[in-house]
Amino acid sequence: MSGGITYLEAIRLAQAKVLADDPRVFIYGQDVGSFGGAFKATKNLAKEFPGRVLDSPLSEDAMVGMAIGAAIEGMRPIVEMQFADFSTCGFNQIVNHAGTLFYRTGVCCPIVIRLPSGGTAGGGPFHSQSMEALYAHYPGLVVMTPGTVEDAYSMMIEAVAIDDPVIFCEHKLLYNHLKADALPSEALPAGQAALARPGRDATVVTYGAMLHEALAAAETLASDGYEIEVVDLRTIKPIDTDTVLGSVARTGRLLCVSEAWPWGSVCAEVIARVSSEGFGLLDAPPQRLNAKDTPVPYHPDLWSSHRPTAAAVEASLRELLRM
Amino acid sequence: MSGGITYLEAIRLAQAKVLADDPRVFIYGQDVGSFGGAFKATKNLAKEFPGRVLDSPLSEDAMVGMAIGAAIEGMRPIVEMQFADFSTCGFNQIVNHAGTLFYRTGVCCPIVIRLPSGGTAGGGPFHSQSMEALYAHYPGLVVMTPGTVEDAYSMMIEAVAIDDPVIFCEHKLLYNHLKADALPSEALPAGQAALARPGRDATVVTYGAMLHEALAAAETLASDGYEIEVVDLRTIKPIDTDTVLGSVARTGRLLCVSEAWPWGSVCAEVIARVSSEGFGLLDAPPQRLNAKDTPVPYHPDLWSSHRPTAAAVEASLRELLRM
Amino acid sequence: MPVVSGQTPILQEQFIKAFRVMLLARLLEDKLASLYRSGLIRGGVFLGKGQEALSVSVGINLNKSDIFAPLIRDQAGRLAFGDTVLDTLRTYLGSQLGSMRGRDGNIHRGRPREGYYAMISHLGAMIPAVSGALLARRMRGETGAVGATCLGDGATSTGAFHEGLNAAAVEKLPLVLVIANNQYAYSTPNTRQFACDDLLDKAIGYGVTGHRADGVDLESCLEVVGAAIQSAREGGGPQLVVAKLLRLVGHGEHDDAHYIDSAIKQSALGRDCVTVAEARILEEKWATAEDIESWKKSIHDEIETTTAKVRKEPTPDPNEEDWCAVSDTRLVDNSQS
Amino acid sequence: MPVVSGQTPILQEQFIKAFRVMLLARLLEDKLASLYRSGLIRGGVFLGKGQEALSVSVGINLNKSDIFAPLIRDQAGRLAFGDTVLDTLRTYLGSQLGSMRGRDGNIHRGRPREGYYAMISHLGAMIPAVSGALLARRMRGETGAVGATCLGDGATSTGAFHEGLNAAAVEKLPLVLVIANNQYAYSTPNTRQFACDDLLDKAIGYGVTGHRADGVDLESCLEVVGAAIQSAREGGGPQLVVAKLLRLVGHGEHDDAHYIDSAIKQSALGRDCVTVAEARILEEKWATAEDIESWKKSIHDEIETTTAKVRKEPTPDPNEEDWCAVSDTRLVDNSQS
Ligand SMILES: Cc1ncc(C[n+]2csc(CCOP(=O)(O)OP(=O)(O)O)c2C)c(N)n1
Ligand SMILES: Cc1ncc(C[n+]2csc(CCOP(=O)(O)OP(=O)(O)O)c2C)c(N)n1
Ligand SMILES: [Mg+2]
Ligand SMILES: [Mg+2]
Repeated sequence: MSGGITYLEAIRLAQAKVLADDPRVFIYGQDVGSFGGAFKATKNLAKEFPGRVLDSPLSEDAMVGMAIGAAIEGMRPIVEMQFADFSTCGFNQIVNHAGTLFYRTGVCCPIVIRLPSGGTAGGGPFHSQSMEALYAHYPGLVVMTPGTVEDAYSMMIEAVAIDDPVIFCEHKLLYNHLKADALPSEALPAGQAALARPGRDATVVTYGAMLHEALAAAETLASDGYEIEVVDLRTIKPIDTDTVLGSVARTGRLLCVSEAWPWGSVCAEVIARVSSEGFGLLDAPPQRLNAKDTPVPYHPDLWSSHRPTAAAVEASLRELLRM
Repeated sequence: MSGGITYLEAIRLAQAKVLADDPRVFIYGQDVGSFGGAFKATKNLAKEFPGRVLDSPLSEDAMVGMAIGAAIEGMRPIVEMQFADFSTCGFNQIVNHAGTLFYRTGVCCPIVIRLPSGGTAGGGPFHSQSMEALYAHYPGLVVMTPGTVEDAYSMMIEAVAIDDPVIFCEHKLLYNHLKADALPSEALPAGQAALARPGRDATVVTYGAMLHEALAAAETLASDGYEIEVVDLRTIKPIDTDTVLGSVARTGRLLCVSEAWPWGSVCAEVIARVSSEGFGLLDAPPQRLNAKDTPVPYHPDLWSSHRPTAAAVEASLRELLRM
Repeated sequence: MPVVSGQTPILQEQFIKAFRVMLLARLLEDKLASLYRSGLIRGGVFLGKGQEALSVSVGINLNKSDIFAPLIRDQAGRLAFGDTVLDTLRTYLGSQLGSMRGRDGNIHRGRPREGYYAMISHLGAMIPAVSGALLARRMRGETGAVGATCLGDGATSTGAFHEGLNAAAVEKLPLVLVIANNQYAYSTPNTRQFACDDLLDKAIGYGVTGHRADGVDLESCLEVVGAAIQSAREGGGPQLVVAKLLRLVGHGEHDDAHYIDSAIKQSALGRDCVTVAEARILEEKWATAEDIESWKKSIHDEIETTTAKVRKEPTPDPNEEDWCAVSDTRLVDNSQS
Repeated sequence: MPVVSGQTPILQEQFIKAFRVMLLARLLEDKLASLYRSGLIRGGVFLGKGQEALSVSVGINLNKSDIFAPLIRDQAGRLAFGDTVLDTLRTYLGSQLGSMRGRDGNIHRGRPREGYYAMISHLGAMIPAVSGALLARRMRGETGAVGATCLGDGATSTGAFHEGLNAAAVEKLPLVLVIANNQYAYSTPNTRQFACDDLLDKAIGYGVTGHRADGVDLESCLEVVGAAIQSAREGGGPQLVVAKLLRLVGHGEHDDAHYIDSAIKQSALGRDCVTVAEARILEEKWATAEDIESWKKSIHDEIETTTAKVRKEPTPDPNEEDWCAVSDTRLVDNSQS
């Protein structure tokens, strides 16, 4: 993780690029203007692009509703939620208005909703949530969950280009810790998973911040001679089932890891697909690792047991390899 | 389906009973008072229980928030959403306030939120939704999905007795069509699934209105000599995994049927559990049948292809039996 | 904040034009009601009977380049804005050729590309959408357009109403919000819906201009709504119009509306705006009874012919349906359902 | 609707009592800031510096049997209502013995069973909760209690605020809603938040009584908030109190608040309510500089001793944690995560 460009800076630069390249793009959200946003993901953009980076009132429902109307008129709004957790207040507009517009009327709804997601030490129940499964359950939405600096950049650019509503789940834990040497010139298209690490003994399917816990676990197990393949979903709606099945075909073993709550999470969906469509590929029961089924606790010591960690992934993998 | 007591009447009678038995109970919702509710589930209750069945303003967020405060003060409010679909406007209070209160503060939040759920001919995208998976994903909520008149009655009574928030998903299609001869004097406790039909060739796990599509399909297949076991989950959070595994142990084949959208639905969760915990029990890949991944269409001809029907369940079962 | 009372003298032409749209809406809704009773319309039928004067005044005062997001009771406003008898019947009868292709129905129809937005059921939700559209127009430097949307008394209790109107006011957008206070939200009376003396009292709290119209008097509606739209167009920011009236039908055709206080029915609010307008026309001698009869006759014929035509049209074929909720086919989720 | 100006003459005793709580809150928050800077507090620290006069006036005018749902900037109000230095420090430092047991932190603490509600972060959400609690009390025939909750200028833009206040007004509940208009929501100025001239203009639209207080003047706050709570207690229905002031710290301790207009800082709004109250006490000769020094000294000592004690207390042990979000253990979902 050397190099200079952070995950957060990649998101900021991607927004700067789309603002520069496409006059239809504007940014709307709380404190995104001259302040540059709670996490500084829009720093300097209001100055660089006058009149196109607007502070909204403290109104998530109106923020999304305004974006939908602007999109109908041909714009490409990016809405920043201050934290993913607050998108519950804009939930109705997202799932019932943005998500249904194309199917009902044939008119596209090209909006991007940025959700600063996931847990951080001390974040607590209302500043730590991973909401991707909620939005993936509803029809009509694309849900992106970049886990690398390169994807944060290229997927944000693609999200704005896509004619459908995109829920862009960026992980707060990666904002400043994750760094890359350079921005990518090319990238996998949305909807395609990436082989983050090749292997042959077991497959870990994951995304977002958990990608790095999985890679760390794979590294540890490598010293014991195990070759763990890690698949980064990148987009969780749609899910690239083929790539997942391809990996399970190689390894015969599947562990799915997500920071979200277990019931109905990405893990449940991936395991259901592999079991239904790739039953014969499995040499062992598919396993999953999620956060605990409680609100995300405030205290760092509780939080680090609530979420899956590299150690937990490693333990689950060792168990899976024994099966 | 002979007899006189409808599913809807069972819900009304259950509410009358808890109002009569427990002074802490009151009902709050749009048009629930003298009008008796959009579906008449509270008919005459305002007259029978003066001051305890209150019309609310058109404010789902406030309806749920008020119920939470009343629950903190020791009451047992029942909130009626006019349609499940409108609970998106009260979503934040449900998942972030009711769902977190006990874990955060140790104070219980005994509220019941009634969601008139599911599709009907001509209902369209905003009066047909099945939202159980959304609420099941969040910690701290119990999600009930009664599929019989008896359960509609006994589970409503139990929902009010439970100290935790209960999302009560009642299916509109069953309101007046489904009838029973008498109300039950006893019932399975919440959290336990029911063996709706015994069999040995395959297991269908389902709930709500789909229970009847599954039973019809099982009946048809019986004439071909197949014995299909049908498990009615009754409660989808928590899921009675043991009963499901027990059935799959008998049949070796699993089809999960839900009217909800596929991604992250009850089907995904049940298949993930059976694959992880009962992999060895499966003689064939577990299969699922959900609604199509689009908004629920308005036109009856589209709607009947959008949702799983007895014919579709039968077809999926025949396929599963061939595997 | 002063209640603006319009200045423009109502012209006979505008009154007659509006009245004929009201007649069209009324007779079309009568037809919808009978089609519903005979089981030919599936799902709910929600009519605007008694609210035509207010509704038509919105649609008729808008230009084609404006934006209109009608709500439940706006058959008249829809027709005035350019919706047709044909597409209305196609949508209600579920014709494959209707603008919603059977995917959505009845009051949820629209043609967003033409500025005619298709409401979602969740009340209040169209307010920020229209506002965002107006924001987009302004960003592109397109001026002179306004956006109008209608609302009931009950919908003023939604968070969406509050957030949407406030955000529009902060941006000083040319939004015209027309509230038809028909005294009830389904069965819920005003007394259980809000505690202010008059919904117009809300205007000052949002920093927007308030206008009061008499919902049963077409002249008042045309004048007040026209003035509100004019001030929005001239840069006056959001305009809130409130009119009291009564719906003369059930909430939906399934509802007998027994809960409506008979005292209100007897009151001035209970008058039928179509009858009142018709009387005015005769009194002013703007047209004769025979003229009006002939108008009704031709409207009746149009509705009958169109109904017959639409009933022969194909309904959506589920096997032709692509079951695709996203426009980008690369992004369709391939889960087997 | 007339702006009620309190009648009760402020008593020296109440002023002094309130001032001492303000001092306690101020010094305690100074300590929290330094603990945060030295990395001993994880997560955010959001302080109420400059808002103590308004906040303390809420807590001090409530009875133990009342309900109080404080918000972000209510350290003073919390202490006045009965919260302690001990539990405050335990919560911020994550002691297992704190009321939130490490499960939630900082401003999210409370003891709902004692009428001291624990806010969720989503702004506006506590309004209907307090209202529902008051509805419950009324249903049980318990009278005389009031419920108070505080809010910032930004939170008035939430749908929750609108729906909650409206529902309380319809039920005519004894709710006191105190809005601290500190001119900014995080970095967003009033001009980007609402378009009305004064947030008090919102009162009439809800049919509730409005009160204006001077947020930097303790006497004004005590008098106005006291009067509002009194009218609620006497059956006057919801009361809306609005006070202008300025937060004298960042939104959180991570924020340097560079965006705050220096003109506002120089204005009357920029005065420190603690300094102003202290000067008043000396001027009125209600206490001497020495008295005040000794108060500060004893407060300082209490905070230091308590901090030392709490820092030795156990933090939550994840292995002891039951990871159970529902109270009914029969209903714990047995999915293996
Ligand atoms: C958010 C939301 N909650 C509930 C409903 C169900 N509903 C449909 S119409 C209606 C009554 C609306 O009353 P009002 O706004 O006064 O309009 P009117 O029907 O009187 O024209 C209700 C409660 C809805 N459509 N949206
Ligand atoms: C619904 C919601 N959206 C966003 C936030 C994030 N947030 C926390 S505090 C804050 C600013 C609040 O401003 P104001 O209401 O004026 O209170 P102040 O901080 O000025 O005391 C924001 C946007 C939130 N807590 N809740
Ligand atoms: Mg109404
Ligand atoms: Mg503020």
